[in-house]
Amino acid sequence: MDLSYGEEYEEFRREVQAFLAESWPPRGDEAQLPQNEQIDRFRERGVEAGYLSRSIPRKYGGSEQEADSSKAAVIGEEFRRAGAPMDLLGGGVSLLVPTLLERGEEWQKEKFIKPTIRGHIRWCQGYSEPGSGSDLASLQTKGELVGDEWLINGQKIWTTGAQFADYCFCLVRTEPEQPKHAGISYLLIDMHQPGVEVRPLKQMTGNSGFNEVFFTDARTPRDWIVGKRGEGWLVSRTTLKHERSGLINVGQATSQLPALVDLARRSTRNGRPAIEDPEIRQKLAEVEGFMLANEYSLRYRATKDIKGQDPGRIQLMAKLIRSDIGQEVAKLGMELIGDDGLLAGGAASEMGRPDGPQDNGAWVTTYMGSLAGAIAAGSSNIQRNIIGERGLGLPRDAAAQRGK
Amino acid sequence: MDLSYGEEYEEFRREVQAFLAESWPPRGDEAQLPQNEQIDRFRERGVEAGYLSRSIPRKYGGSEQEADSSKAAVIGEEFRRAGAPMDLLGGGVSLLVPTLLERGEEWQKEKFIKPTIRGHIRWCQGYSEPGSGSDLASLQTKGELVGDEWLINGQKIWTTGAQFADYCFCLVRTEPEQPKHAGISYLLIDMHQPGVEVRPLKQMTGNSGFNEVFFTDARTPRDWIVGKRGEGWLVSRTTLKHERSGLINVGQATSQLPALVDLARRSTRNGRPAIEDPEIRQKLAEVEGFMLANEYSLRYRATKDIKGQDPGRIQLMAKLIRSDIGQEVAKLGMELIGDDGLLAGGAASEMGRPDGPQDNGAWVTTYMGSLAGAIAAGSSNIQRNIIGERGLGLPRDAAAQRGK
Amino acid sequence: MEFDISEEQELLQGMVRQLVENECPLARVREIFEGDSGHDPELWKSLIEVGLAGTAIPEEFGGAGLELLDLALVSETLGNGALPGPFFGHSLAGLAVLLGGSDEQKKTWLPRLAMGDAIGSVAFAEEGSSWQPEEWTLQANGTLSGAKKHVPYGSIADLIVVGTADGGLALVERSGGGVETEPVDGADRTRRLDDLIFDGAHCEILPDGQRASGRVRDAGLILLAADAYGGAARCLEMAVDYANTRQQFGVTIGHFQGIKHQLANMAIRVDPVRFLCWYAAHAFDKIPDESERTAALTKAHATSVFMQTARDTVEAHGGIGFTWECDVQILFKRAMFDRAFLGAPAVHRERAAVLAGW
Amino acid sequence: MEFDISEEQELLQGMVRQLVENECPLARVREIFEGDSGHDPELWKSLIEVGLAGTAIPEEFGGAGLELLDLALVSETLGNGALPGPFFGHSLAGLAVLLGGSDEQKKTWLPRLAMGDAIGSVAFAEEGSSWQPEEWTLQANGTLSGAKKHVPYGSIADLIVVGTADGGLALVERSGGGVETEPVDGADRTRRLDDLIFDGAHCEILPDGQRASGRVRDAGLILLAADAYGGAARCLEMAVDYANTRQQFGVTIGHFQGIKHQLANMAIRVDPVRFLCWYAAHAFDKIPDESERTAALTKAHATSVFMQTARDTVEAHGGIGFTWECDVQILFKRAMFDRAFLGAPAVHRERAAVLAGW
Repeated sequence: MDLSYGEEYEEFRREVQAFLAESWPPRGDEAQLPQNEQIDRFRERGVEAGYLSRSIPRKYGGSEQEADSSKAAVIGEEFRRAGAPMDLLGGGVSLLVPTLLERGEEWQKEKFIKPTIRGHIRWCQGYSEPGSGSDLASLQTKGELVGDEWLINGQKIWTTGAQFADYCFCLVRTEPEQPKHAGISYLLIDMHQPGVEVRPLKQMTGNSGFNEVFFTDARTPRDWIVGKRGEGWLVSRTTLKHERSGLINVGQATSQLPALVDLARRSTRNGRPAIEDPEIRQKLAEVEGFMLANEYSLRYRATKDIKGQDPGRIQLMAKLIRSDIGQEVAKLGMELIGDDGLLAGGAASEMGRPDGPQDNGAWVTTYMGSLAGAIAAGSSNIQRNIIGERGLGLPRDAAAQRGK
Repeated sequence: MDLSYGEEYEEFRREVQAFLAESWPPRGDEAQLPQNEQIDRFRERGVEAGYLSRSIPRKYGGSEQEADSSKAAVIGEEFRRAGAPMDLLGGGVSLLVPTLLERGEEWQKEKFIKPTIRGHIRWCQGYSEPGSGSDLASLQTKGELVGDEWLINGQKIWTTGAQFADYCFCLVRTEPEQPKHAGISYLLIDMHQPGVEVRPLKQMTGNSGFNEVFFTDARTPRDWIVGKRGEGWLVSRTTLKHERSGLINVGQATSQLPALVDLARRSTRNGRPAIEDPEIRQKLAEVEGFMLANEYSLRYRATKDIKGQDPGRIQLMAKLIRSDIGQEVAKLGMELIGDDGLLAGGAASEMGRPDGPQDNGAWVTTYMGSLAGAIAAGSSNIQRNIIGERGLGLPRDAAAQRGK
Repeated sequence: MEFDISEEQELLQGMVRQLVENECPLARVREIFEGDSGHDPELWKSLIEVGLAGTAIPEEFGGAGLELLDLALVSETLGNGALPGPFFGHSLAGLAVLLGGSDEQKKTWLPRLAMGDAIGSVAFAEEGSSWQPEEWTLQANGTLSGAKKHVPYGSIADLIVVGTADGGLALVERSGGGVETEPVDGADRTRRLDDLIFDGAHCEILPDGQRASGRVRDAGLILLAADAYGGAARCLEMAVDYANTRQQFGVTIGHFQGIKHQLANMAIRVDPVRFLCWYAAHAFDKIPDESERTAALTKAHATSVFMQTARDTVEAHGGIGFTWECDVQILFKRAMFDRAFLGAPAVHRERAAVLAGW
Repeated sequence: MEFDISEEQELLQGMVRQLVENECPLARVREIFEGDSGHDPELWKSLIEVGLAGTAIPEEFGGAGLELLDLALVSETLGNGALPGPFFGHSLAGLAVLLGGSDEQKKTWLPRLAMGDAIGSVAFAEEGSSWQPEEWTLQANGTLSGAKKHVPYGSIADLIVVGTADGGLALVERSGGGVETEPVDGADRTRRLDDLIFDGAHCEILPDGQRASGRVRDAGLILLAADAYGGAARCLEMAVDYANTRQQFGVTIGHFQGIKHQLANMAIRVDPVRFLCWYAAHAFDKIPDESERTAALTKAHATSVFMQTARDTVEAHGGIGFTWECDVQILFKRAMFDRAFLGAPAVHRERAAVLAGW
């Protein structure tokens, strides 16, 4: 147990700091460039220095560094402190690129990886369908090979960022005669074509984060497929060997607490400052207990990653724990804002993570948004099944078995 | 909506009061008799007056009164106030007798009903088996007809009062070649015979309320069967037309509250009287909300019974609601008793109903006992299935379907 | 001993249910929800036509002469349909005039309110979640100057019953001038709110206002509780319908115990609330000693249950439940209103504790 | 950056686990649980033989010279096995002498405690759930007279560290006389308690007692938390085993989502507690600024989770779980001990709030 980074990494930290002192924010002529060009140049340099795109081979635009989560953590801390651009997030970088690296054709890697990690092209993920949520393998979007092109028809939903995306990595049923999982292929589709229509989905908070995507005779070249025909399900589940650079984000699990305490300090409850109310104090300390337990679970997991060891079933639990705690935080926030709980809400993140002092309206948005955590990216019931089956060794559901 | 009984029933109440003033407690010579004889004579008179065993025909020892839950409620209130013996409770009176009335042979009714309702013979219920809890229909105790007798072999469990019982009404598999439900018969068995062994089951509280019963070549006459061979499952589920005289027990659902408030008054929490602690006040008021909602649900249900109308799905919920509230009460009690929560417990009822001021040790027993409510007589999960399927119209479980 | 609603009351509820289904199914609710005013004069007219605007106003003043239990039954049904409009504030304003007004005031206002010639509302809240009569600070000396928050349909109400210092009540005619309204960006777009600023607005004191204000608040608590039960029951129904429709893994998701048990847990919380609301309304009408405390506990309990049920209903619907398109959000936001309006559950649980002498 | 236990610590835990499995499987735990003394000298001897009695006592005094994290890892494993005996109180007594004692006192007592020649215990609680140093009132003036409650194995301990007025600590040798013990009818029969009455018992003040007492309490909180994690993990394991064994409707009940989701909900509460306990112990050893508050939060959290998990485990076992025969009850009652000893969760959450300046 050693919560310091050790001298080796402190030395590395000084290198990173020196690099940043020189490179960000840009100076001189460069400071006059448009912002996206500034970022572009900085990223180029960050890759050269070995700080960005660390897990990507040099020939595809990365810096090809040995996996080292401690270094990644140090980079993260220093880049955040300097306000410097980091590796891009999102499905293109975190899902498609590793998949291409492992399963893609050489030409696919050359064509797509570098512009993706540099942010020159953007992706959306075409998995979920209206009829296929938890039961993803039942998806119905059809792909038919006509000549040298796939002809795609169907509908995707919950497609984050589809309105901005250049391409879609998409699961499509290409072998209708095969059973569920076996009939699916993993296709890459150009979003800028007449056969693709994107409609934003307005959320209960009033914001729009997701979309529906309609494919009507959309086209993509025959070889824009990753893996073989019918292997799409496996391809989409390719074990991600991608470095989890964001993982050791110290304090992440407790990040909502200060805002909650701040809210309690400035709220009144039955005529007294809420922070002095024993019930509020108990609830704050209780939720902090859950947060801390989660925080140290995440640190353990990160350590195991560094060591290349299996952290065990705790890694299956992160999402459910986070969404449960998020709901408790949101309810406690609602409890504290008094009759501002009548308001339509404000500009909080919808995943329920108000990290700083905010106005009370933001807590309303958090109150609704905290439900998204229990729904998006695998509902809580699906999480419980995964934990029960893969974590605790319980048998699969009778009903789910029948579906397979 | 009229929460008074109305003049008709107030008149009836005065009659009951007059009867009680004369009959209980016994006076003169009768007061010198042994207690059970005093009770015996009083019950005889109570039946004559039409106040006891109201749903039982006169020829079987009852008073054969028209069903009237309001009268039953008045009788209950007045008898309780006078401390007079009421109708007996327990499986013999509440389950076996109505079953015999509906499905029994004439000789069975004549032989068993009167001594049962008078308390001269006592029954235990032989349904559950170690391997058959929620899935009762999978029971394995065997009954084989040998000559003029059934030969019974097997084991029953959770048999309340078996150590005091004279007879057992018992579900036994007599038609092994038939599928689950269809192979079961409803037999009456004399407990005073060498083939019957009763072993008490000690509970986690240290008390013993349940037993295991072992049948080893136990015998019962061929015609001590209720209903036909293989009809036992149906017989045991005979719709109970028995008057639910205990149902309108006004204040029953809130009966735990005064003891809890009393406990909060005499406990300290973080240096202040617990009753002044906002968290405790909130929790007390919250649990009272649940209790009151339950209280008025029970009154509605009783009213519907009086009117002979269907109260709807609310009647499926009583047990789960009661056990959920019981657990909350028990936890709140534990929260209040401080380091008396280290103690082994005291003499509370194990179903978690401390109705009066009690010592703190009793709250420990309540804390454990409140779990029994979630387990006994149909676990909470089974209750949720029943509510979901019969109450909300959801389909049966895939897995449970397979079992049938 | 009869703990049940009467046949007349069942007919009343049935009539209201029919009206809601015919005049304002959820598709129409959504149009009003998304509209500017949150008020549909045609819909309001159809409520007036069947006498609902004067449900609890005595017959001598042109009302239906019913009691709070009847009004609560109406509220339950309107809550079940998430009916938009000024019914809630209007009903409370009528009760305030009835319980606190002079004969003159009653004669002037009750027939207009009962007939729907005037829309009524109540202005209770002040800064800092101060909803209770003993918290009011606005001085009424022939005129009013100062602010009130969260007034239902304050911008269209003709008559506003204003809570004043020392727990009194005063009448303000909006047309009399000196009243500015600023719309609140409220979550529940089926019951719009305005903040009010009085600047020398003419007002008339209700002579029995101090005696009436607590009763009007209690009535409000009960009507919100009844609305909450109706809404919670609707949520449950939606969640069950979805579980019986949505297919995953080749079966409707209601086959899965995970969902089934969640729905059962919702049901055992929701169903009993109905009878608690009935009792609270009955106590208001007939058992004055228990009325205030029961109203407080009932509001706290019913609206907490509605809120949690609405959350569970969103979750039971999966992604679609989180969208604007899905009607669950309308109920969810109605739950937010019922929960916070007139004070959140914790406020009323603490009041109930005080009233019990704890 | 390494948030993990070391290889040596894994070996230590493995060794302890092996010892528990060999010397005291649950069948043996039950015998001791049901026995009179709750103490098995043979078992205690086997703990002494591998050095556990002096785990955190420096090598110079004959101990293993390890830190609180190691002691917590031992506690976790003993908690997992519900191991009966005086380990907990004995370990705290050693820490008290180490942190608060004079050189002379350390030289006298630490080797005896480390070697197991003497059993140690702590007497902290006074009437009214008063466990914290600032609540102690017993005066120590060369002798002690007065009562202490809930002293682990008070009737067999040779050395008792007594909390005194103003948060000090004093040593009492039981053989010195003036100490009467009365057994407590405690729920957890794997860790017996006695009430103590001192009547002019000779005592020796620990010179640094006032500085040490809070630290000893914090260590106690962490050891209870670690024990609680171990116990909760065992409960979960029992519940999972039962779900994988018990058949209903033709399949093991683990097939039913109802059960499966309940077990998953248990697991997400239980598993993370392990790492919180590690951190709290590490903070005790290395991060003094965070130590007191983290210990308080960790004790509150871990023991709450254990208690609820024990309840859920009883329920997951159905009727059999409610019987004396079923080993779940042993864990359940151990949870009761961990929860209440040194103060219930609410006490330490309030302390954590104060320590955070809330």
